[in-house]
Amino acid sequence: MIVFRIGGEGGEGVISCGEMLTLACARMGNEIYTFRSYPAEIKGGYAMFQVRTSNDILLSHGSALDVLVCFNQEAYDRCIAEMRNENSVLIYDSTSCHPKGDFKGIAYGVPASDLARLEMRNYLTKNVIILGILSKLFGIDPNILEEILRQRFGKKGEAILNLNFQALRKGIQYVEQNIEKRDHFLVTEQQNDNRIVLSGNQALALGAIAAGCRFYAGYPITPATDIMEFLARELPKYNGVVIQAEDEIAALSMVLGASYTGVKAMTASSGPGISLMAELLGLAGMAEIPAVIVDCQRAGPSTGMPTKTEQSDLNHALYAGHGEAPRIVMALSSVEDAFFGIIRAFNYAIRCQVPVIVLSDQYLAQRTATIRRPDMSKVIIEERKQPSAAELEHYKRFRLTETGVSPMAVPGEKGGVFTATGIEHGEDCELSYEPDNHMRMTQKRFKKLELVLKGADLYRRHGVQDQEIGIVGWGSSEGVIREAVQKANDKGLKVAAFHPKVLFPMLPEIGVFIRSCKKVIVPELNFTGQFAREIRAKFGVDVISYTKVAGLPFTPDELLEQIEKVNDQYVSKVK
Amino acid sequence: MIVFRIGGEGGEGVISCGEMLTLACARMGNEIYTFRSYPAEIKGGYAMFQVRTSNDILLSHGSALDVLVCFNQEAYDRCIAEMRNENSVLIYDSTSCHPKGDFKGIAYGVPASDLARLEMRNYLTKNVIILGILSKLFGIDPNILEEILRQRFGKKGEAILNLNFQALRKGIQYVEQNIEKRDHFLVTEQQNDNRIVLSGNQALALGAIAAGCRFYAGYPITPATDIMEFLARELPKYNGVVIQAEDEIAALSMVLGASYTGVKAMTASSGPGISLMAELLGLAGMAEIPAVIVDCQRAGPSTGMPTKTEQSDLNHALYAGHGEAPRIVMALSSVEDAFFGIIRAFNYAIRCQVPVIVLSDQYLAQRTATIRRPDMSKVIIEERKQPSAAELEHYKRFRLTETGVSPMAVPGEKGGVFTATGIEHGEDCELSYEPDNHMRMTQKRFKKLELVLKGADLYRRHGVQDQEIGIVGWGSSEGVIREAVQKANDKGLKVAAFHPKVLFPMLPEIGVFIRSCKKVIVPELNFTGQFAREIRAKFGVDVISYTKVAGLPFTPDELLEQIEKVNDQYVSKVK
Amino acid sequence: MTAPAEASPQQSPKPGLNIAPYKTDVHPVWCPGCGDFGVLTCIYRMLATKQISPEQTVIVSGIGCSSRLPAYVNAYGFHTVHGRVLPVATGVKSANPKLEVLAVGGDGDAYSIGAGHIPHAARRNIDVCYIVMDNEVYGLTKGQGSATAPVELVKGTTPFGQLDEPLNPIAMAIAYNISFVARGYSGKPKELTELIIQGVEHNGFALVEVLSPCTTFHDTYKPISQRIRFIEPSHDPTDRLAAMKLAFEKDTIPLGLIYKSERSSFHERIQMTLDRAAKKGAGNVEKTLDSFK
Amino acid sequence: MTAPAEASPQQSPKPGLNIAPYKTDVHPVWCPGCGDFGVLTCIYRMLATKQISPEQTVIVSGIGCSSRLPAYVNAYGFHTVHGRVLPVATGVKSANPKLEVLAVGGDGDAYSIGAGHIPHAARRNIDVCYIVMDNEVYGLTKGQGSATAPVELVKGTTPFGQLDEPLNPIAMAIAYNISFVARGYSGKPKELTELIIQGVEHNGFALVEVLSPCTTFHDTYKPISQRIRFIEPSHDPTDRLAAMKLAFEKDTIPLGLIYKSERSSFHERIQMTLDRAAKKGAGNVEKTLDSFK
Ligand SMILES: Cc1ncc(C[n+]2csc(CCOP(=O)(O)OP(=O)(O)O)c2C)c(N)n1
Ligand SMILES: Cc1ncc(C[n+]2csc(CCOP(=O)(O)OP(=O)(O)O)c2C)c(N)n1
Ligand code: SF4
Ligand code: SF4
Ligand SMILES: [Mg+2]
Ligand SMILES: [Mg+2]
Repeated sequence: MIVFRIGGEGGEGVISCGEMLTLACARMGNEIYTFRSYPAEIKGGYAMFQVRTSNDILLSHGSALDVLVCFNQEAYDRCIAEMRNENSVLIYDSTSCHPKGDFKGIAYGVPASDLARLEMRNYLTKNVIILGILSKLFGIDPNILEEILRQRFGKKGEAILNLNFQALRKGIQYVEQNIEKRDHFLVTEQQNDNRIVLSGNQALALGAIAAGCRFYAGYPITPATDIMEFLARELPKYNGVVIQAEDEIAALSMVLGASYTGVKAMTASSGPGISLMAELLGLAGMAEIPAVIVDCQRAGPSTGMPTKTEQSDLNHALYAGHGEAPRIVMALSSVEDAFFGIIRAFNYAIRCQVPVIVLSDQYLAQRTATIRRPDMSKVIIEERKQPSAAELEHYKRFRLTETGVSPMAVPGEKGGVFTATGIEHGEDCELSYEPDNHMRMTQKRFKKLELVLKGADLYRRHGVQDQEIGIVGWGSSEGVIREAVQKANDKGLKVAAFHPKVLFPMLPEIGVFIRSCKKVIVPELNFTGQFAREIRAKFGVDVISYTKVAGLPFTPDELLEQIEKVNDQYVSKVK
Repeated sequence: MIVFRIGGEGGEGVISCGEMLTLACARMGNEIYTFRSYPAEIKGGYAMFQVRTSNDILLSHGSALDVLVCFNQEAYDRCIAEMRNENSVLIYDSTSCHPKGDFKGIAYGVPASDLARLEMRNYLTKNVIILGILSKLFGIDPNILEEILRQRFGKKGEAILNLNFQALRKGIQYVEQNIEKRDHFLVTEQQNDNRIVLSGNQALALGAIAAGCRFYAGYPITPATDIMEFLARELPKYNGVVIQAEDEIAALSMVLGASYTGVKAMTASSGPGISLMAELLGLAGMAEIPAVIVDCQRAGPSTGMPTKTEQSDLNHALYAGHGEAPRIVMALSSVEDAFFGIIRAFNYAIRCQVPVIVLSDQYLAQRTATIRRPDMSKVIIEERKQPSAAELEHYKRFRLTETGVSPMAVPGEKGGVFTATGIEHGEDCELSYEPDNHMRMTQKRFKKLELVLKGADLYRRHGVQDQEIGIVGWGSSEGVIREAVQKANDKGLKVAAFHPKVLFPMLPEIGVFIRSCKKVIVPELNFTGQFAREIRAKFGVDVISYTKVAGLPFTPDELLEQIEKVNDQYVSKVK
Repeated sequence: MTAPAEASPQQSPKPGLNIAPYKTDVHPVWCPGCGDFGVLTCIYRMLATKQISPEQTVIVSGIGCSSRLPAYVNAYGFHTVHGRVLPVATGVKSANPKLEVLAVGGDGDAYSIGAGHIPHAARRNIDVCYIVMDNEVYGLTKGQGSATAPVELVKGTTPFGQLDEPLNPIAMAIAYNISFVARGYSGKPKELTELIIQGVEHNGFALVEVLSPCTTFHDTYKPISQRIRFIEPSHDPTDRLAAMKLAFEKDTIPLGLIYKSERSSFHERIQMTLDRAAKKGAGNVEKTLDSFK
Repeated sequence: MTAPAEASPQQSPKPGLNIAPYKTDVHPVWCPGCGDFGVLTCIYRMLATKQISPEQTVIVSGIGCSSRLPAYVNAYGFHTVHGRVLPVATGVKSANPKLEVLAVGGDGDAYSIGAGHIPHAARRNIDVCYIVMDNEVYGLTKGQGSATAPVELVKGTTPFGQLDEPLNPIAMAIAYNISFVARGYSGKPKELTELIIQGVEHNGFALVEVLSPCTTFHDTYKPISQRIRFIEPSHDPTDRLAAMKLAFEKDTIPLGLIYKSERSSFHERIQMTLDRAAKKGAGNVEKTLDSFK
């Protein structure tokens, strides 16, 4: 297993260098897991790309670094403290970066800037030269890298492509002629069938198509835009419609309009856009229109830090919108779960006729990982409950039923004619301001949510069965938590994690799990401990809220440290 | 004490009849307390107006009816079950309403419709005829009523005014000639100085002016529009600006723009409009711009029931908006508190440089009550913390300080030049995506809220000191709760109420109170028990959530019943 | 010089036209004399004339007195939230182009809170007929002046007179290049019905701006009837500049078709995209999954 | 026929014009060659020419590459959220009319998410100069086509070509009766500075639509420089129809002042309201309280 990190200035090709390295490792049959952090501006600022590669399943981007590649001094200054140990490798652009005495590992200086500027006569080739250096040093197949370059630059013409090939070879040659390998890291070829490599956003978009989504409306916003861009390329091939709306209010309005006609429809955005949808969430709840709304969370309120990660939109997802309108809130935990989770989201939306808010985040949305190729034959796709011919004789759109769900006619259906409305109404859509009716209809709308609790895949559990310490996290931290739990278990700590995938309605299983632990930690990437508050309110049990609000994900070691602290403080003492 | 209710068809003058009756009782020196409920449409549907009048302080609109006036059959059918006892009086339009045998009290039939149509030759005079009938029957001074008619109709010309005078006399005559009074209800003249009569919305608007608000932007919406209409008349006299914005997003944007220049600014809306403001709440929090946002809550999500009351926007007020932006959430508890509460809201906004959301509701906004005339000499008005001359030498808008509050320069101030922004920033407004900075600034923004907890007037307490049962309600239910607690205390039950006026940040005193009770009831007009959930989460103590979601306020008797139930079930058993 | 009485909805429809199948048993909540009754009748007549089947029709609206209209027509309806009628209608029509989609609402819904959506519906040229019942006030919230209210109007929020210039919806529509722009009057139901029929038949976005007085808060029947005139047949509605000239007219209120242009509608262009995509091969989840190997 | 090089901001300002006091030490995050550099320089020059003091100036912006501009000018600034620059600027100017208020931002900010606010700023005639840096794309989110993007543009969200008709911001502005409507080009800084000066001096709402290419995602220097022309001096900007004709022009891109009309600005009309109210007596809380007795 190797954790690579590449750091440098935004716009210098740091991210694309990392992406190509990742793809090459994956194509050699390795598992990969990436993490990126970069500035919100188009040019300038510090950017970094981390890829962990292994022949074993990976759960997170890792804690400490094995190989650090510094495009400039800033990258060195920021990252050097995170090197794992004296076997760690530093590769630095000797033109622009000068390691200080404090680094104890193996360092290779390479004059990449000079090579690019003077020998290649094109500064932009620097990142490919470095790719060549990595290739030679760590045994990354140059043929695979050439293939990747071809896919990236082929469209830009022979000249550009050849320049890149030369840059790659320049890097390889440089190592051959100047560097004696002193470290032991090697990326090896693996036999690894039936695995695919994709980002969280790609997995989600693909899952949506698989779920039958045939309408998407959205408005560009980081870090959700890739979803729209992916669907804009793919959905039309499935006869699906993608509309770039004039804003997020229009986007969700269009989704509700499309869904009203019986089509599975989705929008995706990030904080600012999601905030604008608050009023329409209520309409969807009240008029009982299914909709899937993806929130790729980013850091901070308002514009905040658009390219950084955070889990601070949970409150809004749970409670935005005046009055009380039903919704389901889910959180995606991994790239694989992005695929299957979004399918469940569509199923819930259709089953309950409610909006489903799906929380992803920058960490998950933009990270790439190797996953099992999904087996479509095992995927269940639900369809809308439609009125029977008998029901259409005296059709009532909002008929009170046992489950709360009323069959939904779609335009074109004879006998099904009805007027959906956000005003309080009776079973037959008639406006009503009667106290009893309002009570009944509110109950009906919330009753439907119970149907979610009966499904499968509502949570995952990791770690020992006789836990003393429990971890209840949510969303994209699952891998990190799992890795920390494994490490803790290896150290003999009795720790287990319960990871809910549906956050609202709250799973009763969480209560059972919590009560089985001596102490429970709720790690989340926000300031106020949003999910911890929900758990306390729901189960009346106190939990330890462990938060971080730095725009970065947890690392397994951070979590492990927290587990050990809690163990020392509460559990080992108790014994 | 008399509880009058007038019921009939919307557009028939039910509400205006009630308003005139109310004003007359008040001008006779009586305390009054009203409640109205009417359809959202301009014409048609059931409307009702209730006024309780007394020579003693009133806490609610009452539970049972003493005098019921039915303009039509629907009013009778809906209300007759609420009559207090066999002394209660029914006045009904004998043309259109036919009491059934089930009514045991004193009934007076009056052919008001016929009198209007046939004798007055104008159906619209019906409500004034009924006013005349009430005048004669219950001793309401006809001179005062004439004065009120003059104020209402004077502008419409002599002819219309005279028609109304005639209608009033017609009603009086009818009683003189046809009815023998069999009941004992009389409205008597009282000596009652230094009292004023106004609605919740009027008190709020007046309080805002007193607080120094000089900018208002809003968009019409029931039941908040009166605030804008009042301010449109009054604020210009104070050199204040009122703008009717194109929507609520624009309204809050304008308020933030105005506040940025140093002017105290406010907007008011109801659910749908408040939902649209979610994104801007985050901007105000992030850029640290003071703003007062009034939410006159109405019933239901989406368009819901616009003219009915509910307390279901608390969740949204607490949590709307992606990311974590600080805010203060208050709830107004009475007409008097609307005046003083909005002044505190401005003080908090200015003190903490945050948005303050002030929750009112239809019940409070549109009810009229008699209150002590506010003593302006006792009112404290806070002003913005501005940078000193020394600070302006090296001014940093977001300087980290002990309290979190940084002095705020206003445009025009030399040396104060800064760029406010919703992007994460450092002390000197420089954009920053650094983990540490984000943490520090998030802490700063939330730290400021502690300044609220130090003020006065944060809560009120009612009932015995050695309580076993506690009531923690919020907002406009205070009077109802207080009346129920009084009744319970009179019956020997050890009940007390704690009524917080600030809901976020949560008052630690609530925890102290709760722990001093054997059992705590949290009554609120919503479905999910929103405040109860917050209390559970914050204090880890379970409470009984008592909810109602009918578009109507609680009545004292409803609450009393609940108190007795809890007493029987938990408290008396325990003894 | 039409008397206001003409606005009343009691006028009997064309002989032979059976509007009954398009009525519902929901009683309109509008005040007596409200212009919206007239518009409703014209919509019934359009449906009856064109024999559109109720289940193939969707009427989308926002919030306001006028936006209550869908419940009064026997057709699928979606009474949404304030200002979002056009994006919702865009979603409906794009998801199922076979439906006949009407959008209806008030001037507040259209030109205030919803103003941002009109240019985008125009640019897409969604095949929807949008009927705006313009009464120059916010009727449902009790008559505050809207963005089309005349200067010096005294209403609740403008006790000292509203002083801003009213918007010119027709000029805006032409500037947006809405491909069918007409003005009607609820007091001229015959002509209005004709305009609505044309608007529905038009392939693309049709705006029918209707003067529809609010008898309760701003009764404009008289001044309107004194100022209207029907556009002379010599007017060439495809001449955008001539249309703009009509839009700028101040003394009279020209009624009729003002501007019209022909171009592909949104769902047709969506189909173009689908056709282009189809050339890359039909969608297949298994294949797409494999592309990530 | 100007070469794209002219767009570079390095061009030295008028001799004698000292723009240094208006610069800040914040380094613009824009890409090399971005048109917004040129616009920034023109704003510096306008400020220097008019000698407006930094503390009396407020620059309000939305979100986008172009909306980062306020931080680069030594003046009060408010970098708000996407699309709300005009209502925020309305609040600033109405609350303190003594301030010189500029609004700036991109085409996405202005004509997509913010489109609903423009007609209302126009109708109020707020005394604000609004500079829209139109690059036909959403720069900051990596170059998706905006509502002014040309037909067939292939970008991230339109891989098969964007097929909708672009909006015509100048025609819209004239239809809104914005009282000063001009188009400039960041590659013609001398003329653009002049337009911005005029826009700032204009009493009322001034829209300066600036062609400001995005070198990274949609480099239009060449096609623009081939199509621009300066409006002939014979054009009468007070002739609304003539202005509209210029707006509809397709072959060339007319640069310069297109439309201008004189009427009272919003804060002047607010003052009228205050004056009318003053006749009812100055505000006095005690008296108002007593009126509720
Ligand atoms: C977001 C939002 N803001 C405000 C309202 C309150 N409201 C209801 S109807 C209406 C205006 C109606 O005016 P218009 O659209 O012209 O319709 P009309 O009643 O005149 O037919 C308003 C402001 C609302 N329902 N939603
Ligand atoms: C409500 C909201 N939606 C989306 C975004 C994401 N976003 C940031 S900038 C931008 C568009 C920028 O385009 P434009 O206004 O033309 O400015 P440019 O970058 O081209 O100068 C978008 C969509 C956002 N910040 N807020
Ligand atoms: S208030 Fe006006 S617009 Fe509304 S129904 Fe009555 S007349 Fe029509
Ligand atoms: S992305 Fe385009 S608009 Fe943004 S700074 Fe770069 S060149 Fe300018
Ligand atoms: Mg209207
Ligand atoms: Mg742009």
